[in-house]
Amino acid sequence: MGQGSNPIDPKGSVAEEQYGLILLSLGIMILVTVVVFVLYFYAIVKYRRKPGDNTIPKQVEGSHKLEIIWTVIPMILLFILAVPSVALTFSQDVDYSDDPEVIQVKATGHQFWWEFEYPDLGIYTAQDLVLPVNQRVQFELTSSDVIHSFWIPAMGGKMDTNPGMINKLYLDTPAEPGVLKGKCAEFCGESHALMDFKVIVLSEEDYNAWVEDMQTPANTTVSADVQSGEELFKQNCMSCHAIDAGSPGLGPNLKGFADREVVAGFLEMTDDNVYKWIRDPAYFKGDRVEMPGLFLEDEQYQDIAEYLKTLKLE
Amino acid sequence: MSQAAHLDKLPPEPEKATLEGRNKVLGFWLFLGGETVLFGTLFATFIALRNSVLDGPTGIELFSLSITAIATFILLTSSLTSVFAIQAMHHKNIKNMLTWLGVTVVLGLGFLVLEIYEFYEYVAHDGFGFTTSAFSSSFYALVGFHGAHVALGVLWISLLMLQIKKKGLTTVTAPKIYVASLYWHFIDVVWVFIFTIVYLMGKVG
Amino acid sequence: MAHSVKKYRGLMDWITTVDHKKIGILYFAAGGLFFVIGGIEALLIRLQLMFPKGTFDILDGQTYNEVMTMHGTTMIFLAAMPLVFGLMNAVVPLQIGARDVAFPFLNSLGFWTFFFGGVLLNISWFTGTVPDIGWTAYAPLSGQEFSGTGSDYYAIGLQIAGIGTLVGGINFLVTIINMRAPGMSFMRMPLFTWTSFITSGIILFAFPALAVGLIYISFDRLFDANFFVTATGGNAILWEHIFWIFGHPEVYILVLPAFGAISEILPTFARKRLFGYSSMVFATALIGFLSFMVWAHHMFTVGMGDIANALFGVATMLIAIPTGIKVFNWLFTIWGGKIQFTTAMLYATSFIPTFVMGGVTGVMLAIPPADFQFHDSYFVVAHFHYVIVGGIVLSLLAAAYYWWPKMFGRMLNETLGKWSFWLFFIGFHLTFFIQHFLGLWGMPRRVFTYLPNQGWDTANFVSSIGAFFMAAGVIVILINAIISIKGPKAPADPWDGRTLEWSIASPSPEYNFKQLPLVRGLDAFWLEKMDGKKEMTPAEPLGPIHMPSPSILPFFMSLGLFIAGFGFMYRGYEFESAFMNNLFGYNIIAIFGLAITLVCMFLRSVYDDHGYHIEVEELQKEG
Amino acid sequence: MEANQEQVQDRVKRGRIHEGPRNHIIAFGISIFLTLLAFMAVANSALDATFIKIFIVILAVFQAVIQLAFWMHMKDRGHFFQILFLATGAFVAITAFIMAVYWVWW
Repeated sequence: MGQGSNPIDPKGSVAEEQYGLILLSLGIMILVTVVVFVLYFYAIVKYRRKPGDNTIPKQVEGSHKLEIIWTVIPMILLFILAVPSVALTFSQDVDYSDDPEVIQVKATGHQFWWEFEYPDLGIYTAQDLVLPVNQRVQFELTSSDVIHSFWIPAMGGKMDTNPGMINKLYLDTPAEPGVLKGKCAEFCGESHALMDFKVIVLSEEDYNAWVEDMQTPANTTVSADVQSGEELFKQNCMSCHAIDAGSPGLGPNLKGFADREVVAGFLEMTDDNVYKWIRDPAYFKGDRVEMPGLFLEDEQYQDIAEYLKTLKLE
Repeated sequence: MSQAAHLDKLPPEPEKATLEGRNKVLGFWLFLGGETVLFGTLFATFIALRNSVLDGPTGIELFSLSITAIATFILLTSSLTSVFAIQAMHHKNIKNMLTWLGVTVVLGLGFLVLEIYEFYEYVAHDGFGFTTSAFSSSFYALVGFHGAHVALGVLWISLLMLQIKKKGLTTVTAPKIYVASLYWHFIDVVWVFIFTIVYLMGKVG
Repeated sequence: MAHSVKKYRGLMDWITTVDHKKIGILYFAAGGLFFVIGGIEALLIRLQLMFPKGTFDILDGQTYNEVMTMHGTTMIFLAAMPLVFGLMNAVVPLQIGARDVAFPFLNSLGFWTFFFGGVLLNISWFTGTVPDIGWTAYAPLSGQEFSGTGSDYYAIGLQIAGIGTLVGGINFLVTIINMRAPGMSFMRMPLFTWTSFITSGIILFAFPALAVGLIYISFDRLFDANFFVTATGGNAILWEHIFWIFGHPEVYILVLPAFGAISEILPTFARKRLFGYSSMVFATALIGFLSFMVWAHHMFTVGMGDIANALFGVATMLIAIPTGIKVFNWLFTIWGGKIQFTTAMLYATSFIPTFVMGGVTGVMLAIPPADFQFHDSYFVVAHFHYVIVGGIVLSLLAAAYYWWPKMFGRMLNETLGKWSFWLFFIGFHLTFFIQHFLGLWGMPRRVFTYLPNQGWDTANFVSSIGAFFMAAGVIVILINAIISIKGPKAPADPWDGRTLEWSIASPSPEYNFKQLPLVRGLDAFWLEKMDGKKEMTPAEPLGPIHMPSPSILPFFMSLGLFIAGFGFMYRGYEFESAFMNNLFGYNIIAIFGLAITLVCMFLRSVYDDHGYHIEVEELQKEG
Repeated sequence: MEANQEQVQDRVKRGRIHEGPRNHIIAFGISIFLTLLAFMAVANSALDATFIKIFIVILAVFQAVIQLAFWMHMKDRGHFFQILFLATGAFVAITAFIMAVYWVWW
């Protein structure tokens, strides 16, 4: 159960360490629960009142010995739990911002999408977070509107993105290439549930190729069949959406848009879905989505969608 | 029953003579415990936001030590006069009690006038309104809340003076006076922290 | 001295009553009503989440968020709180052998402000602007820029309800400190009274923080202040701190009286005194104290840094120790007893393992690095429902079955009671146990839908089925309550009780005790019964009993606040008619409402309430 | 009720209730003195800012205690619950204050 990626199928050292603590605490807690359950079921079975039994049981005030036992044993158990907890709390709160070996990523939460900036590479992207295998990544987290929370369950715990503040979080990428889920975990408004992103983990070479592709400016000559779409895009969309990875834009950066697995974080990447999404974003993600209605003809939306589908890397 | 004979029958600490009176005094003390948290939260907010001045003026630019000093002196004195009122009550001297309460009310009004003048200056001359910055919001919330407490206290004590004039000092009215004086002292104690944390620390920077 | 006093009948009697027993019933009725509303909201949530996105979407994102917000807010503030207060009103004065509470008038005021606050919140359903910000109302989502009038309903509704709670808390503190019967020392107080005492103390210190926070939200929204507005230098995290400084103690406000009720019911039906009474008292006080030092464990992922996280993590774990003491004391109370499984006892015993399951996940959540994974996932949802439903609701139901005869003078049907228990209990575990796993499989909370094929579909379906079982259980409880109106009359002491409330008639007369009882030890009534006596030894001769007069003022004071609330909420709203715009824009409605409240306060201060006396002859006539 | 009356009578006999204004005037004097000290510390620019802040807060706490003890009669007997609840309130207030100093901005 729980396909894709989740906290109990950890990939990368951070999630593995956290999983270790989860298992340790779960073990101790199951032990406690079992002790209580055994005592409990024994008591409610053994000490039932028989019909007609009107005797008064012995009125026991208490027992210092027993009370000391169930004060001290929990203390010992908690101590066993607290030591690694505190140790890991400190060891996982390290800032690698100045470490040249570590990939730096600035992640910004927006209602309801994610923006990722690679400051060292001069790349902006949205919705797809691309990372190489076996790497440590230092995230700098913030938000442009309300509080969101940045969570890649398989790679490690979450951290809130607070407007006006910066949070630091480092995670280690898995050893194998693959696609992991990313989520917004803090309730952030109407379409909080749909604020997903993908973490695409690539091999070292693929990652380098991706970086190079991203850094290459977009091809300015487009094929004839999508020229009207390009024209419409320039008139209506360019003010917010960049198609080059070099600048952020108000809305999601669309470099490599057609390569993404999903539209708007959750819709399957089909022509129809692209068309439907740009025609009426509010239908999918509510009135708080900043992308305005464009009041175009249906065919014009189709044209823009056609054009967008050509935004591929390479 | 004449007033004097009535007073003779009044127990020595009339505010604690009946269960209702004791309940009222204790309940009010507990309420003050809650008020401590209320002001604590206001203080905490002020401390958290004191540096968020945006383009607005800072505490160093705004605050005047002399006005604060006068306000402090007035409020401290009024606290003393309200203690005298309670002592007069314990001596069953209604006339003195009313006089001291009157002085307390007048001093409270003086404090309010000074505060309103201060706020007016900030808004009119320094461009420091409630919505100027996070600092200004938290400043007005804290100091204004205290000012509202003073205003309420002035109204309350005035109303009680009228009641005493009408009903005399009884086991019903005495707890009210006692409780009002507790309230007044509490306001004074809060002010001690306001002038220290808001004004003096603001002046230090 | 006999003073003629107006006595009201019917509806007016309920609106003007200052009798703590009737106020207890009012709290029960209002809390029950809101509990049903919150329950319907819960069912809507589970219906929506029964299937993944695209299969059976009955709610859109906006509506779901409204339902989810109102479910949380209603259940915590408008259902659990008043039910706890209802029990405290019905039981505490009787348990300490008092004729009344310390402030009958304030008690009534507390109820009416709570009630009008709750009504105000729920009126939002009819104006179409429902709070949609989660019950925690995190800024800046709850600010002007990101949410509508619904957030004003939240801030002002809770503000008004909160005043009522604070007033109620002070009332119980003074009642317990000052009004105990002769011989009823603190260490002879029944545990329900003890927990009510500590809970009232926590209320006193927690609610002012919430009041300030809500004022800030209102100021930000209505008067353009900058407390939580990031763009103008405000700080969104500040709200989280203020909210949780209140919010964490709030959990203990609810759960401690639940512990208290369990500590009364187990000894009664096991016929054995509470094991380790003094350590139970000590543990209660310790939990109350610690509850103020752990709030930031709700904020581990906020980014406060390792020192704060470690500190609050360890402090949170410490709470497990006094809680553990309590659990084992309960176990050893029934150990060696003669357990009789009435409905109340079924609920009470089932509380122990259920609550332990909620408690251990609490310790797991206290580990900061692990919490990074758990936080805001369904694991948390499962945890706090185990604590709040499995801990608080189960014991409130136990308490309701236990004290129902004393409150209403009628017995509840035991067969229906057992049906309700099994439906509710099985439904509860079915709903929430599997949610632990949903959390571990990475499902975030507060999502209005989820995409298929993430491995969550079956678990969500099972969870929703459980919710229907719980609903069925609640329906049986309601039927049972309704038919109990015609049910068998309750004897004074139906359960062979141990504490003072069982020494007087059911329902108790308005003056509670004809003569104040002399208390000779813990479980005062049980001691007398063991000595072969049928009733308590009186501590005073029979005399006239002084009673407070009923008053309509609390009702109007709260009504004034209610009106003022609307005035403030809609002061910046653009109505279609100019008249309405003026009415609200110039704060006329707000001032009118506040004026009603102030005039009522003035009247209360100026006109002394002399009350009335019940004369000896009347007392003797009633037997 | 009876017992309390006796207690009061008892205290009257021992002269505790009819204490003169002397104590209160002394408390007032101390308050004024502490206030002056705080103002003077702030006016004196030669002192270190951190030192001044700590110093004036200590003065404020001291003054608050004096006023609570004398003017609000906390030093008298029978104020156990008053002290307990005010101290707890202060504890929570201080907690909130620490929160604001350390954990709001980082």
